[in-house]
Amino acid sequence: MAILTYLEAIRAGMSEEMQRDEGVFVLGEDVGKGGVLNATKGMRDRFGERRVLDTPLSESAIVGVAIGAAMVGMRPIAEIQFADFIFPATNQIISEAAKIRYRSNNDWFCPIVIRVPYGATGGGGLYHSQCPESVFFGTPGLKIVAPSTAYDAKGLLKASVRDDDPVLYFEHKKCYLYISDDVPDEDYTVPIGKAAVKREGDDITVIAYGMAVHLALKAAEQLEKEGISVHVLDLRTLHPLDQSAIFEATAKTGRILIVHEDNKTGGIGAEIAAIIAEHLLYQLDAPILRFCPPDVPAVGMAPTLEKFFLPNVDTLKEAMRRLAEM
Amino acid sequence: MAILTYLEAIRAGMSEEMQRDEGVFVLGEDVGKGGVLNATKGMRDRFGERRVLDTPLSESAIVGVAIGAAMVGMRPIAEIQFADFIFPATNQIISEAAKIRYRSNNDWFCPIVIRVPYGATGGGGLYHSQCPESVFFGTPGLKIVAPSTAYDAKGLLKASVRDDDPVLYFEHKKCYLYISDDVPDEDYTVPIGKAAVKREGDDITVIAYGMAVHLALKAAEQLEKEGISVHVLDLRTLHPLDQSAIFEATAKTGRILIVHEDNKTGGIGAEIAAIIAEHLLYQLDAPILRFCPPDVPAVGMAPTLEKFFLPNVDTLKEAMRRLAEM
Amino acid sequence: MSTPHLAKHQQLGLTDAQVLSMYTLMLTARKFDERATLIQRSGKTAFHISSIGQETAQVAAAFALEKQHDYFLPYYRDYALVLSVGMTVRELMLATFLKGEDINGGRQMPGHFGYRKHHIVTGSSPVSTQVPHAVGIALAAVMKQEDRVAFVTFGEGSSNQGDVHEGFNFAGIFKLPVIFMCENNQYAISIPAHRQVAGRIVDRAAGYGFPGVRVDGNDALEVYGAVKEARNRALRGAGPTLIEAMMYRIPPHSTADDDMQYRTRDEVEYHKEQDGIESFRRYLFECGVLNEELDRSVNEDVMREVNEAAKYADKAPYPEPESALRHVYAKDGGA
Amino acid sequence: MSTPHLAKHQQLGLTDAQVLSMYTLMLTARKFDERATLIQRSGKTAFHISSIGQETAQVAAAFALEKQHDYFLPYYRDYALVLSVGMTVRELMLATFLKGEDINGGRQMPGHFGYRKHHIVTGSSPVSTQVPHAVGIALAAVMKQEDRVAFVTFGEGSSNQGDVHEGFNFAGIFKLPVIFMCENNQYAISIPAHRQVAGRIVDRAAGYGFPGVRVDGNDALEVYGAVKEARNRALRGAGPTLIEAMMYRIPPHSTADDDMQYRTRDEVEYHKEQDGIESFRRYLFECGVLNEELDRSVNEDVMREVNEAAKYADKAPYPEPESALRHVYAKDGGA
Ligand SMILES: Cc1ncc(C[n+]2csc(CCOP(=O)(O)OP(=O)(O)O)c2C)c(N)n1
Ligand SMILES: Cc1ncc(C[n+]2csc(CCOP(=O)(O)OP(=O)(O)O)c2C)c(N)n1
Ligand SMILES: [Mg+2]
Ligand SMILES: [Mg+2]
Repeated sequence: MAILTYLEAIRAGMSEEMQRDEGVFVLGEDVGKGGVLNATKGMRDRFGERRVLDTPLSESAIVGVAIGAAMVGMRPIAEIQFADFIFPATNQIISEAAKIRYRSNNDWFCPIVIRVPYGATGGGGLYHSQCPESVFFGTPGLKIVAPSTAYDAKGLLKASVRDDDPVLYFEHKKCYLYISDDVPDEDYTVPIGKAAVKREGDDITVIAYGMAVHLALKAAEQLEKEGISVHVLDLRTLHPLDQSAIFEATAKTGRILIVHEDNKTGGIGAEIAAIIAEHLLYQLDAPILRFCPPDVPAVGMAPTLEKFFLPNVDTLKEAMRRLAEM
Repeated sequence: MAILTYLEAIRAGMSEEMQRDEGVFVLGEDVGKGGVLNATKGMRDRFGERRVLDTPLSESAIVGVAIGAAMVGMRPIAEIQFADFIFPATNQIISEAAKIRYRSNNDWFCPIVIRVPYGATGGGGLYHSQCPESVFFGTPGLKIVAPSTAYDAKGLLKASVRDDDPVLYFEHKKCYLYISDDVPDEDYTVPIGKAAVKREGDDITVIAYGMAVHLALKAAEQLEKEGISVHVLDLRTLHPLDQSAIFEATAKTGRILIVHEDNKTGGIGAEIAAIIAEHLLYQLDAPILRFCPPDVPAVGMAPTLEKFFLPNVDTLKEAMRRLAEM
Repeated sequence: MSTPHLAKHQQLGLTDAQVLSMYTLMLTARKFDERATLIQRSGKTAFHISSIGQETAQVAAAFALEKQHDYFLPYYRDYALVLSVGMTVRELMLATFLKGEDINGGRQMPGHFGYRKHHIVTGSSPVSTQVPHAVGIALAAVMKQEDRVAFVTFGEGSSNQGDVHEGFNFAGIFKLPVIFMCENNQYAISIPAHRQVAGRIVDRAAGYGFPGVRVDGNDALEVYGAVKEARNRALRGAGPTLIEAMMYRIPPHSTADDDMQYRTRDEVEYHKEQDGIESFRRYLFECGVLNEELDRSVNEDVMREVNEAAKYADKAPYPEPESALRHVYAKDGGA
Repeated sequence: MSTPHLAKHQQLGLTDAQVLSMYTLMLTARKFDERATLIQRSGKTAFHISSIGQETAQVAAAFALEKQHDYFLPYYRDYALVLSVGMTVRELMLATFLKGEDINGGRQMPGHFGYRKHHIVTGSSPVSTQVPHAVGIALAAVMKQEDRVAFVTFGEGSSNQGDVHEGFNFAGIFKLPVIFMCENNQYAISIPAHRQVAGRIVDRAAGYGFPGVRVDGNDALEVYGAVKEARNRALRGAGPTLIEAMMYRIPPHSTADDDMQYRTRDEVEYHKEQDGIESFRRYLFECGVLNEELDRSVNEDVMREVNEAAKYADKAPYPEPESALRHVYAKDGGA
């Protein structure tokens, strides 16, 4: 057991999987030198330039080539340099990866992992901060994970590599160095499709993923002093959603606040609210609230704009208080 | 006033706008001969091959070129041959069209219309039947419309062309010939952002768009004989949603069923359920239900598969009855 | 040094039995295709997309490759290709009729191939997505140090998708064992090639540092030679080749298309006369591989196979409705 | 017929005043860039992406085009280009400091240009999306029968995006008045061009039926001549031109990059010596347009402008927080 940063945990997950299975390899722009965000640092020295493959600047080809390799037995991990640049690969992800097993009636399948560094870190602006998970969320055939801790980052990375279907692995860039926790040296996986209760509480339930989980935990800690007891559920997997964990967490308090950094309309929070309103309406003691950035195209670069856009502990606490008092 | 098919209404809308404004032109694959679905039939003869422009087989270029032209004063209407083939253009739509006004601080803007023929017509299979609207729904900066009648088809087409922002115009292929109604000869528009009550009722409210509106109306008619009175709201615009119309329709009955042909998880129904659960929870007399195809990648081609996948009047009636009795 | 005693196909390393088999497969594809068109007209099926005019090049290419060893990434007109690498007419008919026994479970449009056993990689409708897949398969072959190539086809209209360019560049950089074959049938639905393709497709290869070869797609032996050479190049690590096979789409784009809206009957008739199957037949007669009697029996065999396949597929049951829920993910049991 | 009495720039139709102005703009861009780098190091700004080594070609290209008439679709290193077509150093500094008065309201990363008044079309980070836009602008010019060209730039790494290929083909078919200029600075972040680009970019033009020209991007007059010719071609309806301007990215990719991870100091030093500004300066001395005194005063003017701009922008206020809600759609007032 060691304390690793979230970023180290991702790297450890990739490295251990490459060690375990010859078929696993990493490809993407600048991954050889370690990637622009250091996720693959040192890996080329260890595994060689074939298995830590610098590709041309072509996201559609990165994903398309990964799909081809995966269909004949490899286990590619494709890195998209920033989540904002995943869109040129949309056709390969939605028309191809997601549908290969289904359309071929289980004759072919496509075990790729696409690593997608997302979210605002400060000073990233419109095109280095986006949260595009909702674009892919409504696509059956894909799995989507979004760890918030180093432990989950490694465990979900390994689970994603071993999964026989395409997984979008959303790693929040702000977590990279900001989040550290205990990560076992031994092999373990975190199952895809399972949420985790991060804090037990009785008054209100916060459902979140990625960086928002840490905001929620901090806010919860502070609100405890005000006598508000907060239950926090970390989704960990976005698709398929862990419905039973969501329902349990809902039933616990009857007051739900969903928090994410993606803009509100059409975000994953909408689906969570919808399944609660469908299945647990009578257990609700208050409207289902969502706390998310406003519906603008993306976060502005100037510090004032960014601060206004992003959720923070204070604004989140306010929303939580409001819900507790409803 | 004349009775037009939905398809004729779209064509009339385009033709009248081209007549009115020299800057309006149509571009896309095979649009010259009339398009593979006949939407632009006869228009090349009338407006010339420059303004009914056959493009190479490149969706990203079709949208990207339209964006360029729009930024310097043209009003392009780009046709995507089938909605299933919009994904290569995702980057141009989400990274560019949606963000041009915002990122330039209102210095530039992008008045394009992208026509997207979507939905199952029978025998289209996985890649000629999709409903990809949810992929674009969570993108501020875009507008999305989805008419269900010939009247709205023409009025919304004209409103889209005149709108100063990018509009995705989702036209349901099944409506093309199946739906006909009164369409004025005079110039009129249907405002973007306004839903329409299609039927007044007291027991349950159905919220739908596109073909699902017609299923709902038929089902409502039949249920009336069983003593169930159904209120039907046609969204017409998907983004921005007409919140006040949704809330009124909700308040009317307190029992909500959302119907769409896109698969359930992550669909537009989720957002509708979420805003109701946020703003009108206490007016609900029953859980918010969604009636949509199962979460599989797309509809299968064999008739048995298609029938199983698609909502129909009978299965919809069942869902409506269930809700009425809840 | 020329070997005057050998027929042209023998000089290329093809046996008499092989060229006869090539001829048989071309005919099989043609007859299947004609039948599928008739079946659609009769109302029994919703849709057919035809390969008539393209069989020669497809069969020739397949024979230059290794079945169940190389990987094949066909596009939707490649009936003759998939027949040549292992699919049966019955299987094609099951797909045409969308029956449950179809390898794709009746899910896909006809012409959307996929058959792992035969290394036929599953395809979709959005054009050209298969091109990067082929590059990825070639990359995997290099990584696993296997002596295989990936062979991928696409239409000339489809060559304009970004994925083709990205695939070319990727393959060019790593000198991957992939063969790109453009079946230039001169139309993309209603758009003639000159309004669809700026420049010549074959010339695009040079921009990626690998050879481009234009061949007469109606000349089986020319196509065979070009693909064979491309395969050799690929296997010796010299990288990809682009082959542009010139041909003509004889039928309308699909059964949903009326081609008289954008071309003339004369133009079509002219190209019908260039039919590659007919000229291959003449060649086989000339070099004594085929004669009237053998030809008749080949034709009869093919017709019998097509008849039986159509009858079988017609009678076969549709997929179970609930099967629509299966195989979204690895573990069975629905979405 | 040669005109031996005219200096090279005069033969090309450039006056002495114009080349002096070109030199001034190159220097301005260079000094702006050096200052912005220092400002970032001082911690006052988060990020800078530099154009050092690319100014010569950018200024030269701009001078071959018509300000506020032609359309400009720069990529993120085109400071010298946007200065040459009308932006001021103060405006660039306001963008660097992300201040409210910035034309983009402090929303965009530095280097993401856009200025309708100057026909500088708004750009984004995802590379190469501007290429089809340029084609669309050229199409609009043809439709409106206006004598304009669209001029678009992109890096050699970015040339591998599908959008570039789709844009080339589209422009090639309709012979549109667009000039594609690849600023080949030999790196895409850490990847050298030979591992990024199969073949040569300039050779790709032939595949789309239009000319490709490779020029020395450090030779202002060569670039000017090529762009001028491309513009003439475009305006007489002969279609697009691809210009590949060879240069070298002197600084790291951005202030977030450590280039010593993937190249050597020697390599960088070698290329510093090829600096196009320096050789243009020598040329101007040789033909008598510039002398030590004039050069000193030009340098002083430039430094003064940069100093004042930096001071002004540093003091200017950030955008109002709530302005984040504005301009999602046409009507004001938030999302
Ligand atoms: C991305 C995409 N856009 C549009 C279509 C619709 N479509 C199907 S076939 C076709 C023409 C293809 O032409 P070509 O590549 O020349 O192949 P051919 O049909 O001539 O064999 C088009 C536009 C599609 N399948 N995929
Ligand atoms: C679609 C997309 N993918 C990745 C990136 C990240 N990125 C920014 S610049 C760059 C390299 C660009 O290289 P090149 O085109 O040669 O331009 P240069 O920076 O050398 O001027 C990359 C990969 C991006 N901006 N857009
Ligand atoms: Mg074709
Ligand atoms: Mg570069």
